[in-house]
Amino acid sequence: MSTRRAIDEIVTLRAVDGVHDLGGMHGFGAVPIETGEPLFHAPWEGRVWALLGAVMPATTIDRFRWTIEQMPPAEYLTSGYYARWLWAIERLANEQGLLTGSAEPAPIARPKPSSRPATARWQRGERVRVLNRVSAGHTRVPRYLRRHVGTVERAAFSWPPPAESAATGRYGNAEVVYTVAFAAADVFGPDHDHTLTADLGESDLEDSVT
Amino acid sequence: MSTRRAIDEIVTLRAVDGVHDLGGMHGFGAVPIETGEPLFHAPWEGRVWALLGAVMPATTIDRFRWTIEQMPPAEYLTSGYYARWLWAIERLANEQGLLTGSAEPAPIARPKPSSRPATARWQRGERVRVLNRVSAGHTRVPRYLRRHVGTVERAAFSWPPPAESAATGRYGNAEVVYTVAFAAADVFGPDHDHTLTADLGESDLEDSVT
Amino acid sequence: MNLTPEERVEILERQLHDQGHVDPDTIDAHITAIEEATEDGTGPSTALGAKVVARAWNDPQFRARLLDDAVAAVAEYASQAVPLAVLADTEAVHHVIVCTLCSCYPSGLLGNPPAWYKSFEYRSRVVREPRAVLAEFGMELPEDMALHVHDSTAEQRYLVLPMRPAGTQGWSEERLAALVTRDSMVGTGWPLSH
Amino acid sequence: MNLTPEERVEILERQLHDQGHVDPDTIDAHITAIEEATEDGTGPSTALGAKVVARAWNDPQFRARLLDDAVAAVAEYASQAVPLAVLADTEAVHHVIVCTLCSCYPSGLLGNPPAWYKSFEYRSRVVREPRAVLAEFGMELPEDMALHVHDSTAEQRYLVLPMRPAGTQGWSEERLAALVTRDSMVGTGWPLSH
Repeated sequence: MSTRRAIDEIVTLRAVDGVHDLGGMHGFGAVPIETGEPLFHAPWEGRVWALLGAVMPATTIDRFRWTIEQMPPAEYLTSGYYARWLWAIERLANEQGLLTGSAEPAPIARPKPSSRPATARWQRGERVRVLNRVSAGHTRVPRYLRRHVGTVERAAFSWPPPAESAATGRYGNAEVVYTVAFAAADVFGPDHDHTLTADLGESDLEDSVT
Repeated sequence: MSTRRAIDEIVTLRAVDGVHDLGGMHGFGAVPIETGEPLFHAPWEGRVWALLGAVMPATTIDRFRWTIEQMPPAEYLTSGYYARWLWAIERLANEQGLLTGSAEPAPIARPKPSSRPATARWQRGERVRVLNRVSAGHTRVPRYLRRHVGTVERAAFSWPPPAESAATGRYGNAEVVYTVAFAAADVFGPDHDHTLTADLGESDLEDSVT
Repeated sequence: MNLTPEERVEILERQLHDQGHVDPDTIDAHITAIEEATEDGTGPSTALGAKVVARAWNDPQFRARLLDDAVAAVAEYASQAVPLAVLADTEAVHHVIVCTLCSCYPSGLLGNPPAWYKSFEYRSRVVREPRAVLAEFGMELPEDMALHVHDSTAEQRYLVLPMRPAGTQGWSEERLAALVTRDSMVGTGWPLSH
Repeated sequence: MNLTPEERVEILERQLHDQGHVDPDTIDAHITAIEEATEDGTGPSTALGAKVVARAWNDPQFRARLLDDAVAAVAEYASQAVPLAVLADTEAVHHVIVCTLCSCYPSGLLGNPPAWYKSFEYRSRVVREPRAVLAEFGMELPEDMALHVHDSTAEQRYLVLPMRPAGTQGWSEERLAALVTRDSMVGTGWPLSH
């Protein structure tokens, strides 16, 4: 199956507006701040954490995230962090054939964190608009920033686009990722005075004409 | 307490981006189509339905909806329709003093469905943009249409704005409500060919300059 | 401490009764009344909606009034508490209704909505992938038929006026009404063919 | 049929073990190793992050390298699998980090994130009402201090470099490191005052 075909199939299955996209959502209460917090709250959490190592060699972190995002919304909101990991590890182990076969899938090649990109389409201070990429299958553009205009802070690094690596479980060609600043007043209304930044891939942005 | 003050307090409590705003959200499965469906699935559902009559005389439908929207997100997504009604009726009965006092709160005045508005700011065919009214306390602008440009189909009717009546439990002055059509391709991506319409108040719209 | 909804309704009803705000017999009577009205079409119900649709099929002047000012046109059948708009299907356009934010439904004409209409599944999906949702209802739209999805975001309710089935010339309103299903007035089904 | 997560992990681990993909002893060893590293700072942990911050407070050249290319600057402490950016607080700007879409955290430097960082409450609210959230952590920002909230939406992780507490001139890195709290490197707390 071609990469494009794989992405198309996943887009059909499920796209981007999931309940996991929590930024700016109302209805959640006080932050549960725990003092003297243990590393794991129960022994099984530690085992889930360790079992991630069984499925990660043959897939991407984006596919892991995307798999968690397939949880039914009510289940997502009623499951803890490691329960959500467990849900994804079960599915990744199954799709890699680990539950029924002893052959180890081949580890995939991974990108390395690089220095600043040598060339970039936008420079510091330029205005960019976030595209309405609503059919991306998996996206790292949070919904609260979609279609908003921000200012490039820097061309920060290069990395393979998450939509492709979520769809295929392999990393594709890197693109430039920009740190873009937004006025919270634009996004959440005039009574907000903070600045928001997000790291957004070149393919998620366009020139702003305003 | 002045109306403005009441709205401000509610805005502080909770605004508009709730999990109830489901349009376009992914992750929900096949529509549960039931044949030979009873009017109520359990006797208690019928009693909830009937008990709504105890709280509605002294409040607005918008405040009822807004109260349901205060449910914690996980509870909302794990509760059925009449369980969500029950949650709101309990709270409205309490705020109206019905649980601890025998005095009946005075019934409020209600708008009547009218004919087409005589005057309207926009006419059929004009392009309007949906405002990013993210601090409205309660809104009937679905999130998936926010900031999109649509075409006025008609100035449909006049009705008091829901933000105010949700905040105060009383109906304010009516405004013109427009039926606006949007291309699903704009909203949900180029592989969508249907048209979406929504009924949006004049205060939720602005001229589109595109 | 985690009470079931059933237990909570009991407590709520008892508290409201203790303060003199509700009378259990009146509650019972209300429930019985809506159950009967739903059954026999004496109140807002699918049968009432079907009567209005059948009349519009047979009576061009009523149809014109219904499309122009539905609240006034249906007043002789049931008075409406909120605005109402009737959407006429044609060979070129099919209409579907939804309420993504809660579950607004033309209950002033059709009675209480079915559970699927109030479901998270219908509310979330029909604005985004209406053809997939309609397929689940067994509907396949002709390729060249435009699809309009109406989100009931304000107080106006919508009723779909489906196309009159072929081969029903000369039929009485009563006979026609038997072809009008609830789903055909919401847009998730066609009328029965004769 | 509704298994607990605990039961499901057991089943999963048994299946993976049956096919030769995991060894329970290795799993045990991994868990013990991360617990020890967290405890004594031999691996990515709050202690390691504090060491980096303290060095930046005392060593202007290291600070400059850290802000310019954090991955290279911290390589002598821990090699990073993903990009890293360090955000320097000043009198004029305070930085806070979050990951609204999942729970990305500078774990290559700080170890596993605390539960609150992964909570729906923190993820949903801190981008919208950061001052209210910081108040829950006991932080009140000066009126004229700008607030920058960084959503870790891509693979780059963020670490906040807090301002050096007043009155710590001449302190050793070790002594300074004891003032650096986990929360001060995430932006939800200040360093301890001496």
